[in-house]
Amino acid sequence: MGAPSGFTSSDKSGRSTKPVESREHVVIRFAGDSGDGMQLTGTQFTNQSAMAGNDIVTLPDFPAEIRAPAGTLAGVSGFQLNFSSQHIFTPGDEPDVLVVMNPAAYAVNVDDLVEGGILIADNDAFSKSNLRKAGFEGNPLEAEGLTDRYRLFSVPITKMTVEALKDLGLPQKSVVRCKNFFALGLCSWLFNRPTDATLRWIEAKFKKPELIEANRRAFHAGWNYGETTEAFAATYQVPEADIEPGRYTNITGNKALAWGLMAAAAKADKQLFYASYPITPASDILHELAAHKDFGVITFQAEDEIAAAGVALGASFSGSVAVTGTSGPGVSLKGETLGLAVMVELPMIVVNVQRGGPSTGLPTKPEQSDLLQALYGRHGECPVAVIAPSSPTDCFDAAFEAVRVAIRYMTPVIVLSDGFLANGSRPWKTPSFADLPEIAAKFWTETLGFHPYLRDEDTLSRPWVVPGTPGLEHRVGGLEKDYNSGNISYMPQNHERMIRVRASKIERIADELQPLEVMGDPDADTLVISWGSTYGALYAAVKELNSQGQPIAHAHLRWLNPLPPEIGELIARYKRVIVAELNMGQLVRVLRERFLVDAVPINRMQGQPFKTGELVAEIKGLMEKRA
Amino acid sequence: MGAPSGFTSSDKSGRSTKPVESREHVVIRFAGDSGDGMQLTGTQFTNQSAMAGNDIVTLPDFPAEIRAPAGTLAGVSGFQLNFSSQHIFTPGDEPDVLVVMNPAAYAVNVDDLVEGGILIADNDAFSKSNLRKAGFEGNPLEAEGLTDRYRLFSVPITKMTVEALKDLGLPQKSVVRCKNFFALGLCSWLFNRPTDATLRWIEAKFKKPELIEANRRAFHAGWNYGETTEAFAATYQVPEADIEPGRYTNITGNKALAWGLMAAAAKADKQLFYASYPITPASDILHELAAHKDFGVITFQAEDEIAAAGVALGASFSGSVAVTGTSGPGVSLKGETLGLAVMVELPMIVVNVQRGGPSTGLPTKPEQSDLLQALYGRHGECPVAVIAPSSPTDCFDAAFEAVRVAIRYMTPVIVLSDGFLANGSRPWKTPSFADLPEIAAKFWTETLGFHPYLRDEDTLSRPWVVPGTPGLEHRVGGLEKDYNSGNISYMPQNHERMIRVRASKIERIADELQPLEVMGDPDADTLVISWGSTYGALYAAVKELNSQGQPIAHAHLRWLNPLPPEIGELIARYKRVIVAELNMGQLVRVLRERFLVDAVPINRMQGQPFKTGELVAEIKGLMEKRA
Amino acid sequence: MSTTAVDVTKQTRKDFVSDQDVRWCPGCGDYAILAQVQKVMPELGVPRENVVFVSGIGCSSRFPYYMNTYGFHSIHGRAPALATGVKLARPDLSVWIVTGDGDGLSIGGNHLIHILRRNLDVNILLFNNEVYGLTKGQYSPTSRLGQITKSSPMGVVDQPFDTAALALGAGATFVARTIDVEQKHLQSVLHAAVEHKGTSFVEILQNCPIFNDGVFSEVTDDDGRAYRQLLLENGKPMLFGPESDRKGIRLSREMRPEVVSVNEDEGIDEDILVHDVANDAKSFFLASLDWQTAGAQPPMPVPLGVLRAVDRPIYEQSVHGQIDAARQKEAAGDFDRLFATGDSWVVD
Amino acid sequence: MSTTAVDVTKQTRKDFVSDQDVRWCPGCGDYAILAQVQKVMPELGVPRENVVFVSGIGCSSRFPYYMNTYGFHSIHGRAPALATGVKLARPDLSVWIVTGDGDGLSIGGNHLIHILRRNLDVNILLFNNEVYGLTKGQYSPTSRLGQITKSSPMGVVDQPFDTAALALGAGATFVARTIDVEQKHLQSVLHAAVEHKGTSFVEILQNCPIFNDGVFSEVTDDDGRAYRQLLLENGKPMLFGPESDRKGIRLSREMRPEVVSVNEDEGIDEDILVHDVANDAKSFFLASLDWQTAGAQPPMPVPLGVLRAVDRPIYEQSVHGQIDAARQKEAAGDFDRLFATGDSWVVD
Ligand SMILES: Cc1ncc(C[n+]2csc(CCOP(=O)(O)OP(=O)(O)O)c2C)c(N)n1
Ligand SMILES: Cc1ncc(C[n+]2csc(CCOP(=O)(O)OP(=O)(O)O)c2C)c(N)n1
Ligand code: SF4
Ligand code: SF4
Ligand SMILES: [Mg+2]
Ligand SMILES: [Mg+2]
Repeated sequence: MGAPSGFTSSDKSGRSTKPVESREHVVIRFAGDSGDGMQLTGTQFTNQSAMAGNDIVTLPDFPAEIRAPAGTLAGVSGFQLNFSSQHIFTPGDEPDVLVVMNPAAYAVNVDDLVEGGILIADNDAFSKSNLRKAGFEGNPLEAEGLTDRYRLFSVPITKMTVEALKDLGLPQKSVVRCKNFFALGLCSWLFNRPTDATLRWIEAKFKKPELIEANRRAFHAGWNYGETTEAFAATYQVPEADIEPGRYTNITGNKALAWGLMAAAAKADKQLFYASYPITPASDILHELAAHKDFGVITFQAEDEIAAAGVALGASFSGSVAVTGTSGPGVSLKGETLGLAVMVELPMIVVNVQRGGPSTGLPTKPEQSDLLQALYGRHGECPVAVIAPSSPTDCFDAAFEAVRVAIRYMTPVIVLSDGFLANGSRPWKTPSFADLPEIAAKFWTETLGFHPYLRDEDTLSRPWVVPGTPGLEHRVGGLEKDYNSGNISYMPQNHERMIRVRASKIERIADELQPLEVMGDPDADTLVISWGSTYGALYAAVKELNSQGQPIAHAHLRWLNPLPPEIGELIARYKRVIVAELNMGQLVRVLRERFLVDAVPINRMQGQPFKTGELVAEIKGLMEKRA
Repeated sequence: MGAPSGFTSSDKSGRSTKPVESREHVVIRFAGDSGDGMQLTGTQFTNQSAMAGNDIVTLPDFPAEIRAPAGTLAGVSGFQLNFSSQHIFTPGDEPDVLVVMNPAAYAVNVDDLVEGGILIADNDAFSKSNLRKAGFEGNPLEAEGLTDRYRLFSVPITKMTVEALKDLGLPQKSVVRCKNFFALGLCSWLFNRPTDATLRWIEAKFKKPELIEANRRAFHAGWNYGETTEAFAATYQVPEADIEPGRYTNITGNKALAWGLMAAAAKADKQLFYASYPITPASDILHELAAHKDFGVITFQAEDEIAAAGVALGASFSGSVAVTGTSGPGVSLKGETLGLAVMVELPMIVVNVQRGGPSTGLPTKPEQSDLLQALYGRHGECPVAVIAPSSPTDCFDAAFEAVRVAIRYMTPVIVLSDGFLANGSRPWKTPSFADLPEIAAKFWTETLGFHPYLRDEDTLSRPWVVPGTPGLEHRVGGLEKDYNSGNISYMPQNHERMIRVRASKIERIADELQPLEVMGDPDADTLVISWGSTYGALYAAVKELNSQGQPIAHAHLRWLNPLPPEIGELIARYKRVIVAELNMGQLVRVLRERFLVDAVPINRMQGQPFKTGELVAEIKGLMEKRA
Repeated sequence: MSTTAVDVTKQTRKDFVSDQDVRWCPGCGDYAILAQVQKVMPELGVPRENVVFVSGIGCSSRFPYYMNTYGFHSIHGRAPALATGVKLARPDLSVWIVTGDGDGLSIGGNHLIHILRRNLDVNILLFNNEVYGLTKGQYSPTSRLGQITKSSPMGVVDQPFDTAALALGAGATFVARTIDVEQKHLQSVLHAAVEHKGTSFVEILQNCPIFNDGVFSEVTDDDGRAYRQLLLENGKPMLFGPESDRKGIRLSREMRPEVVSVNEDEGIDEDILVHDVANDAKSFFLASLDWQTAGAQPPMPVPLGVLRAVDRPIYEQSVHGQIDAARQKEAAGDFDRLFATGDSWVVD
Repeated sequence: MSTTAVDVTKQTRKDFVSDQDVRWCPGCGDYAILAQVQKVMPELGVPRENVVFVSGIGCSSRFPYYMNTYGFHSIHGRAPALATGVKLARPDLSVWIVTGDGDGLSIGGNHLIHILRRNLDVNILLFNNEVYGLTKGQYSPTSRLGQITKSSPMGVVDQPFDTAALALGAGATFVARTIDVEQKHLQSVLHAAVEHKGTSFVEILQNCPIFNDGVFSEVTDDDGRAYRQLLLENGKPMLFGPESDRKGIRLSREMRPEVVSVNEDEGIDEDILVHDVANDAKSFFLASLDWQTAGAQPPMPVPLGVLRAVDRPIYEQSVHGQIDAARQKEAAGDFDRLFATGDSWVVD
């Protein structure tokens, strides 16, 4: 008989009665087949942890295939969460706890588990055929030495799930699908997570009552298994972190970016127009915005990336806050249109959620290798502004700022996110809309002395004139324009003048950037520079190094073009400058060229974020080498 | 009655009987309406000069419109030629002789004429309506002071042409069209050019006998006008230059490039496959190659630049020497496909005949602003080899070398030409085909131990295996591949390894580059660096500076990626390094970054090549400033 | 000074003539088209500030500069994309796309077929001169087999597109064809295009005297006008030929076109096809008439006028319709509510 | 060791199965297609080393990895371009393009229509699942109006392409349609495609159980098979429906499709259209049958099989023909003569 749903602990309240050990932080990774629902499990566990008051950082990791054959190494999907009572900045280097739902997940992930870490495995899934698919001869759970290295909990998850659900009359396939909730229940128990939200979520998510009941039962069964059996002697507790009061929501970078665009358009009192062609890992921005038609957002799924850029530019000409989002391959296609946007000087945002390149590369993995393309990837002298968010939540602010700058300077702005930010999540202290700054964005209507390339003295930007404005009919286009009339001009000096004025316009943005913050040891002789998503890992590494007494400071660049004006002087103050990036060294080139500083790179191109430990070691190595 | 054709000089031989003054070199510019045949006139005059034994450099200058309304400034077309008894390297800064066929041509060009220069004008064309179209109130030929500045020859060219042809029964339109041959005849007389070739050319070029006769008569009429009237007191002679013996032909950069590709493919014993989409100023390469089907050349006019690149890459997979040619906007579209070529490691040549950018920019004018795009204009770490020819004739050698390197290293190679090289011409000492080096290009057929990413130890290149080879069936593609098997791989370390190996492959090309030649003063403390088409202007400027006693040396970079290995050391030897480019400073960024040298830029973005005089002045200025 | 609106009813041709010098070659067919468009504009009753001309690159694509309206001379092939953005963001504007056979059918082919299927309410004028003019005479996707051009010295071997068939195949709701030199017809087609709600696709056969002179003379010279123009009228039989030698088109049992002589006084045979702009099969049939193959006997006439006109939902209306519907939702547009969605929690 | 050729006559299905793990979702229609293609391959009599599969990006575009032939998994939408290069450089190869409704009709639409008009002798298999599979479920250019997907939460408003109509409009010489689950039919269509000289365009309706499950069940479930499949055979009347309830298609006076009951024993009415793969008007007519609009009465059947097959010059033959002709010229291929052309002169 299947177990009814409900907790077995004495008070039936979902609180364990077993002894509790306290931990500062825990890194847990759920891994299974793409069909096993690991992303969902991870997300739920994350929400529970956030609500428990921990600081959290997540790192989902998908395969490139939708659903590679079940049980194969290629089909393994993972989700890692770091939850802590301290402020944290990375999803953690290595999991303390690893949950594997099949042998392939074991094979791909086990080497990452810290020695002495907890390994929970669904031993039902370690069947002969699954073992073969994962390339095992025997059952690795039974391998010699395994229990010396890890604290193994070999749990018959499938069997117990089936058992718990057996009288519900569901097809076997649906029953087995619930096993991730068993795992979630077990982990919820193990880490004393609040369970109400999950139970509420199950009710909201599943439409059919029997599925609600099934998942609820599986969840309870997992929880009860921990509480009842003697396999686990104790539970763990990660105390609440000291977090600024406020309302929080756990948000991925893509969602934050979408919301940032929406909020900025609203604050500029303009229509948000998002034109895009689906591509991993940027598509979720399209999905998120498409779901917000109630905010007046127009989303347009174009026939390709070139069209998306063209449609956005047309919408900008018509007065919308126009955005086109994509990933690397799409940016390689948008170059020509971006050049046109530079020439016609219209505001436009290009979001590049970077992934592993070149070419199709590693489509689901993060990388920072599109920076030089953002700066130089078009024919002609073709400068655009470039900003890179530093965390999932900063995606909101960076998007907001990109819109502001694009309008104020009448220029395209590239936002360089990446797959790690896009899918990773952080708790976001939700602002009140009223408190967000206004964005000045008035269309030009003055006919006196008008021409389309009249320039604002401060910003050098030209006026934003939209069709429908009487008396200001004019033509824009990709041919060079006369500085004084906006007509086509092939005159030699005029061309040079226009090239220089377009460049100066971008440089002027620097005047209003937030001052660069220098973190870490104030007496440092070494400066580590990061940009984009590596902020967290670098921050954590420098903190660690400082705590080890290393004299290191840290600066993070959010704007890549223009650079903050003080960066040159700042760099000059240090004996050593290190630039860490997930590429072959791109920002480091820019800094070396601009400031003739012998900055040295730390590079990683493995489709993964930096690990703090690696960074610590590598920075130390450089300090010794260049002492 | 119209004049019969024939020369009026006493010996009827086309040799003048008037006094002859000798000149070291002459810069002449023909300018008129797009419909006036100025390119043809210039080309013929050039050929005459080459055959007269002079060294020559040309600079055609077209409007962007096919044929803007007759008589307007926008419709002016020009052709400048420098012919000399010395070795020359530029088309000359300012014309010594200016021929203008209408007021618009006068307006656009007259300021360039050197003081005291010869100005020949078709005064019949200075009608009221033409003057108005060119923006004149009165007739500038009659303006006060003009004859003080220039030696004006105001000639009724149209009227005399009409007169000479009047009994031929041709329609008025055809008659008037012949006036450029009058001008050519006059100039041929004035500079004692050999006339036979022109007369032969007229016969070959025109099909209808009456047109042959008409142009012949116009030519003679012009010649005779000079000889007979008293307008001209003397003729000029530019003696033969001391030119290496051999057979020469006057060749434009585009033609030389096309021939270089053809010769290279033949030397590699492969089919040349050129896929392109027309674009100024690259289209002539397509036209030239399309005309050589007798060499087995396949040309494919694609539906767009993306298709052209894709077709080329497909042809390369099939074993052709595959080339795709375009200009800036087209390169901005080819980025993604180029990335695929990098990933699949197939040989491919991308020719970029640079023009003024960004966007549509100045489509008929040269610029060097696509260098950084060539280096960095693709997503991901995506290195390709980059070579830039230094003169129209070097286009042959650079194309040849690009093919060799592409095959040897199994890599895309970008050839950066520009509009100046493309249309400009130089005498080319024609090689014997037999003397050109062979290009080793064997397809791989060995099955033992084969996988598609097996690497050659020396070059790191993978094997070129073409379909049809039994036993070597394999798949390539844009996803990251395993170093050891060539299968798709998402493994972290493998990705980094592959990125590094692709980069090393390009770096290895440096091992076999020709040593860098240092020209100019051997004891110099200042080094001027040039690349691409600016070679000639820089060479001439440094020569001039040296002759003025300035301690300056000159190095020219032909390969931009990789850089020649000795460049770093070389640069370190100088107190000052100056990099002159037709852009905002792109190579200078690369050198500053790579070698941390405080190289300073000289930039010009005016849609024109450097002028030697400007360079001399600017370099001197920098020497003083940084003394 | 504030902006001043033009009185729509008083707009004249001149109001649509810009101050830019027209830079086409003498004798170019584009002049005639420009003149007709400028003539038709005031009749639309749209103030010129609400009109936008969007083009790509090519001789034809210079068009916007000469219209005293808003204009965007974009990049090669992308005008339909730009125009989609303009129109979708501002459905109140009258949006016109001007393109060429190279711009619209070669590099821009994809954007063209996609805008046609989406059916935005815009007008597309494709100037078909069967050559690349601006780049000085290479063959285009409409150049005929065997045509000698700079890039096809031994003759074109690429089968040309039939522009109308391509548009119909893409699902265009309005497809028409006219000729630069037929001023009246051109005007009437422009009017029909404007009246159509949805994407109006108009192919204009245009002479390029410099690189493809006389390519349409077979249907525009005196003989051609008389014998080779099939002037389509909705609901009317498909007749052509001079008064003295009228002919009609009928369908054979095998569904092939047949040309037969007709004596209008004696009444028109039932078999003669009656044009129906809303009948897919007829539109496709007309598009498949091969009027270009040299020497076909009897030579087929070129169908001119509206080949197809059907009603279908208009894209921008559907898009804005969904937005309007969504805005009826409770808390629509409330950011504070949005930020609090999902599993939010409070730290105090 | 030198390379070894396979004995063509002895090739079996297995020779075409590569060593790569097939990575589609369980139940994906792509498996069935792969199996049929691998089955048909040995029957072509082409040694597998002379076969090249070229694809773009998408689930469907993974296809080449699973074929033990040469293969190129290129970039999104560009397979027709790559394949054109492969085939034009080496006309002796058997070249196959595998693409999806997104890859082939969205980003790759332009290359597709251009390869179709050029008519290279290659085979195109377009797997139409009416959705973007690989990117996890956005709508595609063939998704139906109203379809709810991740990017169309309130329903698709973009009119879908009719794939066959688009191909016909582009001038395709061979257009066919089949279904993943109809193994025999799929095989026969593959055979017909191979036999056709010129570009063969085959649309394969394919189920994506993950993101668009059952989209074709209306024509593949038991009822659908019986009532909704119009199996085309050249020279045969257009009939469908179960034995007990046969129907035929005829053209009304207004040239509109009509479905009528047929009793085959009593002889088939003259009016019933007879399929003719070489008749443009009929092919277009078939392509314009609207079988997808839900709830049409009577529902139209889906035309399956070869809609069009006509002969036209083959692109690569024309290209190489010109080259061969040029090579007959005196001094063809003589570089020294080439270098001396134009106005060359000798300095001595
Ligand atoms: C990306 C890009 N590729 C190529 C070109 C060169 N180009 C400009 S116009 C044109 C063809 C124009 O042909 P068409 O559209 O028929 O216009 P026409 O000049 O005949 O009116 C080409 C190939 C360009 N400007 N941009
Ligand atoms: C340039 C570029 N843009 C976008 C993508 C993302 N992408 C990959 S496949 C695909 C759509 C595939 O749809 P379809 O061709 O129908 O194939 P299916 O997966 O349905 O078989 C998209 C949008 C990409 N890889 N490259
Ligand atoms: S080249 Fe042809 S199409 Fe272009 S402007 Fe001249 S005549 Fe007109
Ligand atoms: S997502 Fe759909 S099309 Fe792609 S492999 Fe899975 S089932 Fe097949
Ligand atoms: Mg054209
Ligand atoms: Mg699909």
